[in-house]
Amino acid sequence: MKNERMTILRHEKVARETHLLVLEGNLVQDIADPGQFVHVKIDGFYLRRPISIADYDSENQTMTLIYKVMGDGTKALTRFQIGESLDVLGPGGQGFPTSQIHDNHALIIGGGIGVPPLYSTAKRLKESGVAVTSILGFRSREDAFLLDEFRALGEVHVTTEDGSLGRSGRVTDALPHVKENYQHYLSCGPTVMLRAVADHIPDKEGYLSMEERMGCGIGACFACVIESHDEKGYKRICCDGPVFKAGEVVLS
Amino acid sequence: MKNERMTILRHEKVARETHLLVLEGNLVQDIADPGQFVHVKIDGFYLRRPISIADYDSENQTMTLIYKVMGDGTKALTRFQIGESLDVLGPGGQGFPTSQIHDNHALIIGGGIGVPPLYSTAKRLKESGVAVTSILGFRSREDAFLLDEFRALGEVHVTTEDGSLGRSGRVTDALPHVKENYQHYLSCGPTVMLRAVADHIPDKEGYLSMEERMGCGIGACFACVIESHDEKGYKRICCDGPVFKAGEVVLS
Amino acid sequence: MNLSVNLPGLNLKNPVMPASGCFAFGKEFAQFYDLSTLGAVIMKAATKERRFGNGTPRVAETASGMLNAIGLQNPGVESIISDEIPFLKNHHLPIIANVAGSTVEEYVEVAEKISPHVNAIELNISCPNVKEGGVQFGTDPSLAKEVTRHVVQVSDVPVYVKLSPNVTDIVEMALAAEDAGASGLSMINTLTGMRIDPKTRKPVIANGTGGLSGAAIKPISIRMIHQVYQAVTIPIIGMGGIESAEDVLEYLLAGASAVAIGSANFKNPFICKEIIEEMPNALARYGFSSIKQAIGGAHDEKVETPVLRP
Amino acid sequence: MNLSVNLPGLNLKNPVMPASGCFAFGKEFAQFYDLSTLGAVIMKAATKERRFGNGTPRVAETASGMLNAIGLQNPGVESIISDEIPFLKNHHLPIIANVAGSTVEEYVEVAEKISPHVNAIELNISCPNVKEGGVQFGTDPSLAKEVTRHVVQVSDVPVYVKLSPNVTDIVEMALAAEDAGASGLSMINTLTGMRIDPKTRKPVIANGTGGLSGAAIKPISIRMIHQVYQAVTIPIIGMGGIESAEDVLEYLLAGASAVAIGSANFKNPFICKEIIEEMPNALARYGFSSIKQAIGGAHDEKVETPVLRP
Ligand SMILES: Cc1cc2nc3c(=O)[nH]c(=O)nc-3n(C[C@H](O)[C@H](O)[C@H](O)COP(=O)(O)OP(=O)(O)OC[C@H]3O[C@@H](n4cnc5c(N)ncnc54)[C@H](O)[C@@H]3O)c2cc1C
Ligand SMILES: Cc1cc2nc3c(=O)[nH]c(=O)nc-3n(C[C@H](O)[C@H](O)[C@H](O)COP(=O)(O)OP(=O)(O)OC[C@H]3O[C@@H](n4cnc5c(N)ncnc54)[C@H](O)[C@@H]3O)c2cc1C
Ligand SMILES: Cc1cc2nc3c(=O)[nH]c(=O)nc-3n(C[C@H](O)[C@H](O)[C@H](O)COP(=O)(O)O)c2cc1C
Ligand SMILES: Cc1cc2nc3c(=O)[nH]c(=O)nc-3n(C[C@H](O)[C@H](O)[C@H](O)COP(=O)(O)O)c2cc1C
Ligand code: FES
Ligand code: FES
Repeated sequence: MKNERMTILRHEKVARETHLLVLEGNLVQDIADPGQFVHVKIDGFYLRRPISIADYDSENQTMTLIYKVMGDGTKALTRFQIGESLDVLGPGGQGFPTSQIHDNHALIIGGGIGVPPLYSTAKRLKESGVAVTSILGFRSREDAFLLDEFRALGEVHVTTEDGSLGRSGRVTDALPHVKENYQHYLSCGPTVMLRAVADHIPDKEGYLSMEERMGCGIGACFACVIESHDEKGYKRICCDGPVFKAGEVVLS
Repeated sequence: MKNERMTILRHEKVARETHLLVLEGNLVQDIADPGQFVHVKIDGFYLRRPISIADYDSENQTMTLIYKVMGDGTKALTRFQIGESLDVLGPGGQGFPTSQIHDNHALIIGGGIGVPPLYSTAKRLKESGVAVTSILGFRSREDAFLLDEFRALGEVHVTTEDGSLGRSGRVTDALPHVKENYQHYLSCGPTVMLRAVADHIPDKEGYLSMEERMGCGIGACFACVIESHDEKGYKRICCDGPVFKAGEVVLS
Repeated sequence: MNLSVNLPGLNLKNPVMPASGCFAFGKEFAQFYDLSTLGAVIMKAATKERRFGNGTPRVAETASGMLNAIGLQNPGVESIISDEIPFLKNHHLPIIANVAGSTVEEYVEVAEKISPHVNAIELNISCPNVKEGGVQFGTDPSLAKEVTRHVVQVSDVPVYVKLSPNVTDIVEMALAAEDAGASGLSMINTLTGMRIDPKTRKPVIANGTGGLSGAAIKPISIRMIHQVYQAVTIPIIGMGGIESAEDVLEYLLAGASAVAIGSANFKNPFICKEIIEEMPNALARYGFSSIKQAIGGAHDEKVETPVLRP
Repeated sequence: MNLSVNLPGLNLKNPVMPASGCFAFGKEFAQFYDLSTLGAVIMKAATKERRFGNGTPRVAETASGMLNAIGLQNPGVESIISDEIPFLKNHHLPIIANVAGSTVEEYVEVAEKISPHVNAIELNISCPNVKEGGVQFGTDPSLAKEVTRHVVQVSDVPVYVKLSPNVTDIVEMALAAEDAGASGLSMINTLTGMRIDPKTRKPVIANGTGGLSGAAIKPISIRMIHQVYQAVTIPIIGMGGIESAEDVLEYLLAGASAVAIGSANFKNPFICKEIIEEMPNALARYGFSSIKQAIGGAHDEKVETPVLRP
């Protein structure tokens, strides 16, 4: 893990209150798996903000973050300009183990701001010969992003809660319409969504990316624990996760 | 008094750790006298910073501040760029009453970062037909600024503590070399200097500009009081001053 | 949107007022906006005789806050009645007098003199910045009870006791004030702090210690109000670090019925007015249709049917 | 420049160590720099059995600070001795064990077990985040005295009592610890605070309240250390909001003999190392030629000849 000032190469709005940020720096070389995250320091805020790595290019040392304005910190982040730099700590945690997935077919299920880390995940899977079907759920048409990018990788089912784009409803409403030829599913989104997904697909192996408020982001403060089914009884989302096997942790 | 975001038109270094800032905005119209100050908000700092108005141009709505880096706030101020804006409250306080001075000759005595407000003071005096002699004291040659500007207004005596420019010593060491044809003196600088000046020139009327740590800067919090010789017993530097008649307040 | 709140002695058209000591007697702020915009005004502390306060420097900056040790400088209760209150009366808004003293007798005398001229008294038993400033009354429940009882007796108007946060058990202090007949509480005064300047190797503030205020102390104040709300039945005026309408909402949810804004007036002289103007939006954004609905809303037992207080 | 300080049980090559609970047992930070750079290390709290801690969220952001309510999650004293201390021992630096408990018996048992493996004990009688977490010991001087006395009796190494700032009279607590045989004090633990989320209308932290740390609390800690330094003769390890070498200097001047850095490790994982490297410059800039010269330097009576402590 590194702590580095990374230069902003791109910074633009891609959907309602949703911004794409391309950063350049050495720590990109340390990214092991898609689904890892970085911990971003924003001037004037005491705690860092965890943001998933949406895409990365080790050769050019660039990575893409996609974030939604949820509060004062992410709002302040929107004001940073191309050419300025950001204090970034990372890459953190365990991502989706794409290199261990050797299926014919995998299912991606992303909800809202859980979609970004699944993009590089889908890319890596496709690169290693795994066909990818994606279900992407958003609140509304204006919140949707990365659709074309996902379509370039395989079949895409879009759901929106208000029906303004794709199927009306939630990601689980698209499940019946997806061929069951996948062996693994990989999902990221709000915990309620992850629970619904895990309940709907009890018979397949799945990987879930979890969220919790963080202090250190490196495993030292025990802010981000989640109950687990093993003997130890807990996992730290920032370093044991954020990606866990479905069934490994308690989705309460 | 106004609270306004003023645009930065110029921002440059003029001496060691000393910067000149030209701001544009409506509140310039409210400036009544040279020697008034503005209260500048700097992002990330809880209290505003009082800075004297060094010069102002009501027609073009611009004013000049000259400040020295003394701590974290003024250091952060140096990072503001031309075209950016600053939250400024002012103009505050009572300046040098130049319009009431109808002498043939006045003496200006400025020390270090006390020099700036005396510049517009000297200018106003000259404009209204008062000849001006100035004594300007600095620590060293690298700390000196505004010398040519003062020279354009009249005779200038420079002192430096290390003798690297002008006379070696303090402003009071230059006093014996100044003709005693002035009726008023106007002075700004550290309190020790002001006391020395007042002690050296007991028989002339003088105006002294004082400093104290401020809370509100508008007269409401009583942070900036100084003992006075009147019945009330105190003055607030931010609104009754910063300029006082010599003898009006206690220079402890 | 209904912003009004009625508290003992105080019919507030909105719950926002400047905090004591941060607004003097209003004159300086009247140049920025019409004071009648305010829900009420809390005046600077009044003592029996005029006081000159502490030496300077009296303020120091801290992370997200400031220290002050003004030392209760004020012109004395009689001058306040004759020279300051008439100006405020012109603005037709409830006036709260902040009453301070060194002895029970002084408190009583000040309260007795000033209460006929104001709508409520804020009993300042919590000023940490003067040796004889009443802080002992603010940290000892039996002394708090005693001074409150005496002041309540002589006062023509409801008495709000201003609590010090520099105590182990804030609930005990609140109950002491309630028991002694306080009509309300005002929470919190400043936390005692210090800054040392490595250049001079001395405390920055001449008095040594000063009172910490500003955003830095908000979590402490919110916690104390949340605790006290569950223990007392009298209303609370909340303060400490308020800088936005959302901050006001946080105080209401914790259990305050109205709020006061102190040091933020120094950053932004328009802050009280701006927050009052933003309140309707902020309430609507979080699904409230009045101030009263939000009061105490963070209390589990009250989520369904917010208890309106008073 | 001589950065060394010798305290009971602790020969420190420099006065900077990570604070308890903010550095776990060192492993995570060892990826960033060589831990032997540190003056010492204070481990996360140890209890008798393993504890799972509080529900999440456990942290919340505040102005210039944060709240936490981890709830003393730890693997239990035996696991700490067998699985964690050996790693730290490899780095040849003094190790301080933070000892917590719900009863005097638990404190004693933990101290007895862990003391042979460490250089000093930090007796945590001040964790505000667990119902049975010892905070009652930290706010009642007679309980503080009792638990300290018992722990001192069984401990093989010097005991530093970690004081809670949530008290009316910090000097009384410090004297109680000193009387009971503490070799030093550790000041301060967190201040109890709360944040409420207007969206959920609930406290942000699952536990309701949490402990406030960070730059926001520094003035309170400095004030308390300044007070306590005058009253006791045992050394103080200072902490609360340290983020720079100048902050360390402020603590030394107030009366701390060494310092611990907590939440700032989360902002900048290199903070302890960077501050240690900056210390010589910072001392020189303000005219000091050693750490010892600065200790207590803000005390009037000691400006001429700084009393070296211990
Ligand atoms: C592993 C991980 C990956 C994430 N990836 C992304 C991403 O790719 N894109 C994206 O938009 N968001 C992502 N999030 C959520 C993102 O961290 C929060 O939306 C963000 O921290 C909110 O900050 P704020 O200042 O706008 O909100 P505020 O509410 O002002 O934040 C206050 C505090 O709460 C924390 N916080 C608030 N919401 C969350 C949350 N949902 N999760 C964790 N901490 C939170 C903040 O970090 C901060 O410490 C991720 C979270 C985690 C844990
Ligand atoms: C009426 C008046 C006019 C001034 N005019 C000028 C000027 O024209 N040019 C200039 O360079 N300086 C001027 N000063 C001094 C200037 O305000 C301080 O140097 C500045 O506030 C230091 O801020 P800082 O953040 O760099 O220092 P820090 O030490 O970090 O400041 C900490 C706090 O102390 C206050 N403070 C520190 N030093 C002073 C001081 N000398 N006077 C008042 N408050 C102080 C700061 O405002 C801040 O609140 C003036 C001061 C006053 C009172
Ligand atoms: C400069 C200053 C002066 C104050 N004077 C008084 C006072 O005279 N009486 C009083 O009860 N409180 C006084 N206070 C405390 C405030 O009224 C308020 O309780 C405290 O500052 C917390 O609010 P804030 O964080 O919004 O400033 C003063 C505070 C400041 C900053
Ligand atoms: C996340 C977190 C966990 C903590 N855990 C402990 C602990 O286990 N034992 C303890 O004595 N103090 C604990 N503390 C308090 C710190 O050791 C320290 O006293 C306090 O945070 C003030 O220092 P700071 O402002 O530098 O963080 C914890 C603090 C934080 C932020
Ligand atoms: S955030 Fe600190 S352990 Fe995960
Ligand atoms: S700074 Fe507030 S009265 Fe002068």
